[in-house]
Amino acid sequence: MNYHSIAIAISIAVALASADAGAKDKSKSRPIPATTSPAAAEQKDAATAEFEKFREVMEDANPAELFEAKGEELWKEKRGPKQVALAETCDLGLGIGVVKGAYVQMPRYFADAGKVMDVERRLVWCMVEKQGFSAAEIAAHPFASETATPDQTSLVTYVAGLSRNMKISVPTDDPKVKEVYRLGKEVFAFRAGPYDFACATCHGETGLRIRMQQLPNLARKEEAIRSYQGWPGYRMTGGIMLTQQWRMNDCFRQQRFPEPKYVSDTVTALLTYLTANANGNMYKGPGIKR
Amino acid sequence: MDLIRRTLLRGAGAGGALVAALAAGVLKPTAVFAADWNHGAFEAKETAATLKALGAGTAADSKDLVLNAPDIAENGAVVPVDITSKIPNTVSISVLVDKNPFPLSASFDFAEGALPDVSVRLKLSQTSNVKAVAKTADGKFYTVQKEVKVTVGGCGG
Amino acid sequence: MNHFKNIATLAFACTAMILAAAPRAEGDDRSRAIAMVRNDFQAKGQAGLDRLETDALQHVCNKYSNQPPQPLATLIAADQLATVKYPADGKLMGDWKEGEKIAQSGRGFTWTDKPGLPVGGNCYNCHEISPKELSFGTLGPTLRNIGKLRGNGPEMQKYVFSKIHNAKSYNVCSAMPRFGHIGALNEQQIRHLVALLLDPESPVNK
Amino acid sequence: MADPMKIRAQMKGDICDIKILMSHPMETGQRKDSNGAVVPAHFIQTISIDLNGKRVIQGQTGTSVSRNPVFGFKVKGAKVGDKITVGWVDNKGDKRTDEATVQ
Repeated sequence: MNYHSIAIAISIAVALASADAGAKDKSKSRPIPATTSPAAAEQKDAATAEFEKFREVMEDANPAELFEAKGEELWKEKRGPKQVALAETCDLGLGIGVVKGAYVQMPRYFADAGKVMDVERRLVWCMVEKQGFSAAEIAAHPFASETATPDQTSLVTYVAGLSRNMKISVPTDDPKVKEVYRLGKEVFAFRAGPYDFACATCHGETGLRIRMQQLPNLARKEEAIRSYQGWPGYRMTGGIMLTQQWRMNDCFRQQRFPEPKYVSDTVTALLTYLTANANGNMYKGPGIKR
Repeated sequence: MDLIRRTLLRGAGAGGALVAALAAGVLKPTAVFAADWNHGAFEAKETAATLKALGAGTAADSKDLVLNAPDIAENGAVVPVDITSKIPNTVSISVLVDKNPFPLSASFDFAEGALPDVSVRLKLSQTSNVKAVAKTADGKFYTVQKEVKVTVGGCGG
Repeated sequence: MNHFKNIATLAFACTAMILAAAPRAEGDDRSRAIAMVRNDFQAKGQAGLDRLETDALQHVCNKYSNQPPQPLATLIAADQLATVKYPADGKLMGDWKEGEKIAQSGRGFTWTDKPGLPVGGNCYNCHEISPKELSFGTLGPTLRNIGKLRGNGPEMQKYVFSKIHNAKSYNVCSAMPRFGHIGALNEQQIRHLVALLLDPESPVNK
Repeated sequence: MADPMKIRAQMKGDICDIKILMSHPMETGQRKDSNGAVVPAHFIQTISIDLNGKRVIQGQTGTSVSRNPVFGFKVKGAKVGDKITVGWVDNKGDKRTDEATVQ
């Protein structure tokens, strides 16, 4: 940089410093979507209503229950190199072996691990630390495919099922959780990659859609529940059981980011932010997804 | 005629060896049901051929056969379909998806006590008519159909 | 490109000075979060870790929560517009039918996509375009009748071409990707999309 | 061995409402895996429902029944405490039988 441009930089910086304070109050510069043609809007609403009507029918008998049953078996069985049961060794935050209500009170801080952990991360931690499974082997096949469902997916589904109809209450009074929440908020807003996308690009405003799919504004309490409700979810496409860890992973894929490492700090931070935003809402249990 | 006997007779149509095996006590009844799977109907590639294989070539439209399915399916992989027959003496209900590679999805026989009412979830490869066919004890067939649209997914991928 | 680098450096310089002058509490969380992200990701398929390195524009949008101060925004927008390469033959309109196909596809650039071109324009994910496609998103404004409403003369063609090539030329922190700038869509594909939007024969304007 | 079914049999008035969830891939034989190889057809072909040991419903299914099938039936003449037995057999000869008590 030559002398001349430094001089310009300084003068601009001075101008910016005064402009900076006012910048935050300005409404977003993105143009407001014009109203869509009435015929198209009507069609959309009919479709959405139809989806919702039949979603109820399908939730009445959800194949997710099959995975809850499998997860219960895995929780109670003595397994792994150390041949111990998670039910006898694993603390999900409410005491060893206590499952009821644990799901809606996570992510939370675990002193034994020195980390804030979401449910899946905690279960994997227990499988590794208590049962002696290999973390690398678990991370090699983290999510369900059309040929196999990882044990931790069924375990998450079981644990989630035992928080059905309970209120989401991430312990945000805990300073450790608060700190991770703030980091998650920043991860949510971070734009990068070839398309300049952040989570917030699609999930930071209310009332928008990608194709026919309604996008929740996950920064708003009323809508944040939608990142939580229905997970873990039985996904109709492929007929497989998927967790929130998977959801975050696949969002980053569509964001054109590289892949978040399985059960990493970043994913926990994001889940802490999203779940705490949904605090106070009622969780309905494992769901069904498109 | 009870279900087991009907099954046996149809099994005999598919191959007398089966009946012989059963008579000899080699096979348990459950194994007979598996062998009883109606190859002709399930492997037919067009609705007309399927109906023929079911013996339902001349099925008449009926308002007493109620088929409940979405106008637009959220996902073609799982389309909930519910069929109720108000036709007296309904003994079986079959469900077909016209545009699937093999139209016949499922077929149910009801014995004394069971209501002719079934719900099932189907795969639709594309927008298609879904058809229900009911059979009565006197061998008559009735049908009803409904179009189910299959939509495009999100994110184009 | 030299020009771009200068401005980018300038932007960084400004940013640094403002930070020094008025440190904000969230700035610390932001840099910690970004450091955490860079530590927690792994390359997969075509999606390398280099994708987490922000360029000058991304850096500014992140820094200012997508609302950079006006003088800086104006500077960067002009800089982005300068990166737009128009076709040498001056022909900006292609075949709207091809444009429709490109608009429909949302493929490309994820770790499960095959590397290389062509990738989709993702247009219907966010915009209403042809009245025949009812499955459209609303993240962006409707483009229905855009040619009819705003004309299809050379200036409009140039505007649409540049907007698709580099959306940040007009709105620095726009949610829309810089399709031409990053090499997602080539010249010919952008021409087809211009035709989809502006050609009087395109269903968009019917 | 195949995973257990989930069976729910509930009296609603004088009708017993039966919901059955089965764990099965229901492969069509038309799908290709990630390597482009065709995944062989693997699907349930017959199902049976018995009330207190007496067959009340028998079904046949093809490849277009969804993965992890869900069925709903209605039976008259059942009462709380009765036994519902459900069985399935697939095209490879795998089978599974599970029971539930009417609630």
